Amino acid sequence: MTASLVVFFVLAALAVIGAVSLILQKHPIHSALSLIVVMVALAGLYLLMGAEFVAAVQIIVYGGAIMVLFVFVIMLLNAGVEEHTSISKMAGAPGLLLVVALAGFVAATIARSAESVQTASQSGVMSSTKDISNMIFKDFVYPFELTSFLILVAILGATVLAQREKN
Amino acid sequence: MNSFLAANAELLITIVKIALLLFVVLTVNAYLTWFERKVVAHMQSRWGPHRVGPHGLLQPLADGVKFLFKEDPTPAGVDKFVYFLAPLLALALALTSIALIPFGPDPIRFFGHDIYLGIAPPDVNIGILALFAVTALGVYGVALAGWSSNSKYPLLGGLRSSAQMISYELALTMSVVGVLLMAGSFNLKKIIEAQAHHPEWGILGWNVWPQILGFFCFFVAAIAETNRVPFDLPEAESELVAGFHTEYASFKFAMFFIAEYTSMITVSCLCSIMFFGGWLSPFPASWTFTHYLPSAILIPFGLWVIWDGIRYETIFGRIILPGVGTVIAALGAVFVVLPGVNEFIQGPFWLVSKILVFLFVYVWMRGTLPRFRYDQLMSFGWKLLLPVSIVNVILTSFVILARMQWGGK
Amino acid sequence: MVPTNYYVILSAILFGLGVFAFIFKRNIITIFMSIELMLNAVNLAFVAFSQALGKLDGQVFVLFVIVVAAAEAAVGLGIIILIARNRQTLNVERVDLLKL
Amino acid sequence: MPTHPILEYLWIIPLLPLLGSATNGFFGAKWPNKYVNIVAIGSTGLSFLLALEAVREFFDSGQVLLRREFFTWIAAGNFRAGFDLQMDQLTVVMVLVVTGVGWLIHIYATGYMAHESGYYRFFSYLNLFMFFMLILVLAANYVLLFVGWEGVGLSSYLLIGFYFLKKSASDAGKKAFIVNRIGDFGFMLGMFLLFRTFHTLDFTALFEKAGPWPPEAMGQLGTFTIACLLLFMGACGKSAQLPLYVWLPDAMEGPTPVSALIHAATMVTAGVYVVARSHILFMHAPTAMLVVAIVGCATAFFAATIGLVQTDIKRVLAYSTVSQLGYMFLACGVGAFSAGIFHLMTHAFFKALLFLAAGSVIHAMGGEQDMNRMGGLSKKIRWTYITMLMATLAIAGAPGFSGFFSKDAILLAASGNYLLYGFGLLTALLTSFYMFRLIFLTFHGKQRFDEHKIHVHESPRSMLAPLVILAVLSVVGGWMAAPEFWGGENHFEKFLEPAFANASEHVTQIPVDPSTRTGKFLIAFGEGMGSALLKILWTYAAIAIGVALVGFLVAYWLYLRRPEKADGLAKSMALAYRTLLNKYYVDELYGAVVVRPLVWISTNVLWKVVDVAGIDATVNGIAGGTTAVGDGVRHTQSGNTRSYAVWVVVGALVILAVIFFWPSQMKPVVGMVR
Repeated sequence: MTASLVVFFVLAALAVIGAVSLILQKHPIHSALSLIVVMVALAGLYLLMGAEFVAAVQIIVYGGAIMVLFVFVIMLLNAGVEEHTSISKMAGAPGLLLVVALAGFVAATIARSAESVQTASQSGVMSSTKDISNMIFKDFVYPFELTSFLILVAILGATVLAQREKN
Repeated sequence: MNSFLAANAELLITIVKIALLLFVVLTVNAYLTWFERKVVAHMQSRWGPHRVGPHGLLQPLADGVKFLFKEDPTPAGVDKFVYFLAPLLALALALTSIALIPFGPDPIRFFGHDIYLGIAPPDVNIGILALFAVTALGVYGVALAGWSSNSKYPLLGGLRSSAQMISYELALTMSVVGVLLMAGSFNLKKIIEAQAHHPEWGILGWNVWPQILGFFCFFVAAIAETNRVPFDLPEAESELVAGFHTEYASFKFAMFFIAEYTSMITVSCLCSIMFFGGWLSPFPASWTFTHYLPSAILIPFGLWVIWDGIRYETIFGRIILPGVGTVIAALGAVFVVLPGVNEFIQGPFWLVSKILVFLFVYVWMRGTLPRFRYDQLMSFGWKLLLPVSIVNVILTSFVILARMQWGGK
Repeated sequence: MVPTNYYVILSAILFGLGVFAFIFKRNIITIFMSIELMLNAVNLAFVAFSQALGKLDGQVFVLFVIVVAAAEAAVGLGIIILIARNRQTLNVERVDLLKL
Repeated sequence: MPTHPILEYLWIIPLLPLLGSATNGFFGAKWPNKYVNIVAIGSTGLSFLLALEAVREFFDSGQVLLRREFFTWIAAGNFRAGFDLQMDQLTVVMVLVVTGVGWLIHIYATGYMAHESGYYRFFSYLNLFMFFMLILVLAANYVLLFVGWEGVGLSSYLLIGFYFLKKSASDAGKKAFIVNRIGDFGFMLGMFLLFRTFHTLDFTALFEKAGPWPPEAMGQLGTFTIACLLLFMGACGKSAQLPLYVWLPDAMEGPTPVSALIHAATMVTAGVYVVARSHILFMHAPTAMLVVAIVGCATAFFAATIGLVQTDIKRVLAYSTVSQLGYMFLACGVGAFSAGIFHLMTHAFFKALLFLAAGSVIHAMGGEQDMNRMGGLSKKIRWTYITMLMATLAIAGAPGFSGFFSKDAILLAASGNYLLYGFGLLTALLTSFYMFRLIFLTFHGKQRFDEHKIHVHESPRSMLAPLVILAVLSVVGGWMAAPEFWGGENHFEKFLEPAFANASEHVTQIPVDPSTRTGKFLIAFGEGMGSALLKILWTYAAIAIGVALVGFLVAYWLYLRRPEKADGLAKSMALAYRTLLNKYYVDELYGAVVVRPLVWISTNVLWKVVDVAGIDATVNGIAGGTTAVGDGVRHTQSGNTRSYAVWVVVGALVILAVIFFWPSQMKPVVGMVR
């Protein structure tokens, strides 16, 4: 039970609790807050794994931008407590069943696949930002450029959606 | 007992540091308000606070007391949890961000422990990123406060602040990239050392000169991030009563207050570290005599304080001020006599003085500039600040590339 | 060190919770958040594996995922605002005309 | 600069007409006729000059066969079909005939078509034809030759149907195309067989391989025989031999220059050319040779008989063309390839001339084609008359004229077989008869048309000039192959010697053995002249001349002296007359035997069963099935996002299940991780 394990369990618990509360909360803002908790916890986990840069980006982009956007929208639309309809039949008992099955499968599959790397798990490389940037701008330069294009498109799309059609 | 000490020395030291920092920051905050009011007052040719204590020096204390003892009503229909969470969040994040700032290059040896000035060790790999991460979260305090208090003005204030912060965060981050490129690291210490690359250049080696554009963008964006004039729309008195903290009273309000001033300090620190060489002296390294500058400033100042104090007939004036004066003067004297201490004090001295300058600029701007209109704010952020900072990044990278190509070595 | 398994199982749990939320929440915004949650879970797995294998690809992927998530959030929230404007509701079950 | 520029760039000769065709086709519509003329005549004329230059260089180079590979067109496995052109004596003849006559006819056409709409279209087609024809004759392998072959078929179709608004014209075009398809089918089969046997379709390589093989025995159906018969089938289609001749008479629906160029001078002789080109193969297949000879002879006679009674001036010429082609095949069939080619050339001259003259007549008569409404034109259109008379004498085989020599050579070659020889003579008689009948009906006797309605006028120079040139050619053209005993010597044959290296002995051999009775008789007949051979030759010539004379006299007697007798004759032999008039009812026969069954099958089997019940049913069935499935699945599209979400989960579940239960030795997931 090393210190890192303790930290891990604390953070993991935080994340899971956050996720659960995301589901249980009735008001979107609370859900958003719990999601933020999850993200911060994940960032902590990344730090624990030595992925500093990813951790920082996780908080800056997810916590600092995306979730702010969510909160902003919620405030803008003044979203109230979510109403509890159940029109869809699929999303009832069968949905629940399926979800459980899916979670089981995911867990099983990933676990099985993880067995193979468990041994390698000790190679804790402190990933320097330099290496990551090297990768992005050398090996992954074309995907990177593509993402830039994607973002441009997203901006345009958002703009088009946002502006009210003039009549 | 001793063994316990030995075992958790690091922990203890950290805790002590935190307490110390907390105290310092809070005091500084308190006196920052005094400073602000004074300066603005003089700019508007008023006296400012001068009733409580000499030069109104006890005003902050009074305010603090007032904050603590005021009634704290919770409006009806607020979202309790968030309502309480928001100020805490704001304060906590502000303090965290300042905790990440190194105040001096080299540690104090203390019972075999290296104790750095500042809570985090100065060379965190992703120092600046971590700072940004924390400041990025800062927006929640305001936004949530605005939303949770379940009332029009705060909601508007919250909306504004969140929008404003998202918009200006981009510019903020982009404007720093230039500096990062030049330093080749996120590490604050490295960034500062990069500015001391030519020890003889002194002030000319700082980042402001090559990164003047970046500095401009950064400073403006930073002011916006801290919701200060001329970007204080979230709390625009004339439109939104008091913006996001309209519904807050007494100590919760104080938290917001402190948070704001703390982040001001943080920003000043960042400015001086990023662009003004942090703890570097503006003079060439060879001018060793400049190392006596601190004492040269402190001793006269202390003497002046003594002299100023004894003119008063109040107890405070008679006793305390001279006391403080002697302490200050003594400090100056100590530096002179103990060169080791003197050397050690150089960094913090310069850093603090730079910070003070920036704080003054803050106040100065508040005294002079009118508030932006909301659309102006947005278009300024998106159409001027962001492009300029991006251009800055591009230019910088080109220059660096050119140096790599033809600059040799 | 923490065994990779732990991280991976955690990410699986988070993912499952995300799916659950995705199905059983009615508020569009919340559903959107649950998508983000799933993405995060996947990211966790990525980073875990990359750390386990001592390769950085995983982290790079994570960065890409984050970028994509940002773009997606921008557009998606735009759509949500539009829906809220035209339908005066955020309940997905009330938005089933397959058109704005 | 190569020593033989044109030979190095042989492709330019066919290319020029193609360019002309393209230019006219694309831009001609807007242009005045003048420009179109310049382009069309210019391109063909230029290629004619280039051809001359090429021939000069060819002789200069003194090679027997000259082959140029320009680029590989198809390369599949060991099969190579290149854009290879070759030049040998045979090609020389053909190229000169095609370009020369073609050029003249182009010039003629500028006058003839002057008032037609679609002028540019006509010349575009005509140039296109020139291009393909040149490809055909220059090709150095069967594939490229086949390209030209099909190309001329296409352009012939286009030109026959030039007046496509006239139903008869378009029908004739279709008929020509379809009938040719049948022949081409055989031709392709022949090519395939050849490739299968010799693994190449290049002339040189193929013939080199084929040469050493032993000839097949008479009556043996070996590879050579079958291949040759198949090729000959194609030749039948293209050269209008029995039983595929039916399209040629109808092809007269096209403008007269077309009839002259394509359906008399050049294209229809392509069959003969092919047979001559692959003579080596034919030499190996006596059976095929015999078939060729018989078919040629039969066609010659058959068409001639039909020609006797036709009243449409162009149709008479059409049938005469068929029968003359028959002669050529007869020649090839008996191995006298050079004679066949010789006749091909002379025929190109005088038959083109005849058609052009006929065109001139029609032009003069304002579109009238029925000879019964003509007569007495000789004074009005003197030039046309004279030139046409020359052509008639030539084709009828008047001594000294080109036709005489060529036909004589053929008959001489055929004289080995009494039957062929007899029918050949008979055909010659008929030929001279119907030709003079044509002349008399058209130019002599009293006018059978209304002066005031039809203003008869001589044609413009542009039309007369080619007539004169061709007339000269058809008069003197024969002398280049005048047999020894005519003082001259057979240059032509000598010239073609290398091309028909191993076929020549057939021609030069003594046609009949003096020891036999006929031999004796012949020798007796030709008393008092040189050697036995000469006597015999003389005799044959005399017989030919006599036959031609008889034909002339009969025609004279029937159509000038006692015109009523002709009708009386027709009445007295009504049945025969009607049969001939209706061309032996061949078209009707084909209609009954081939066309009707085909139509029936197409309607009742292919359409009602295969198409409706088979294809349509399948297609509709698929569509219907899709619709049904869609109906079933539609209900999942509730528009409720949460349901969709569940479906997404289902999909994910499936994928995961696949991954999970994957055969463990593969373990895709682990593979991914490692």
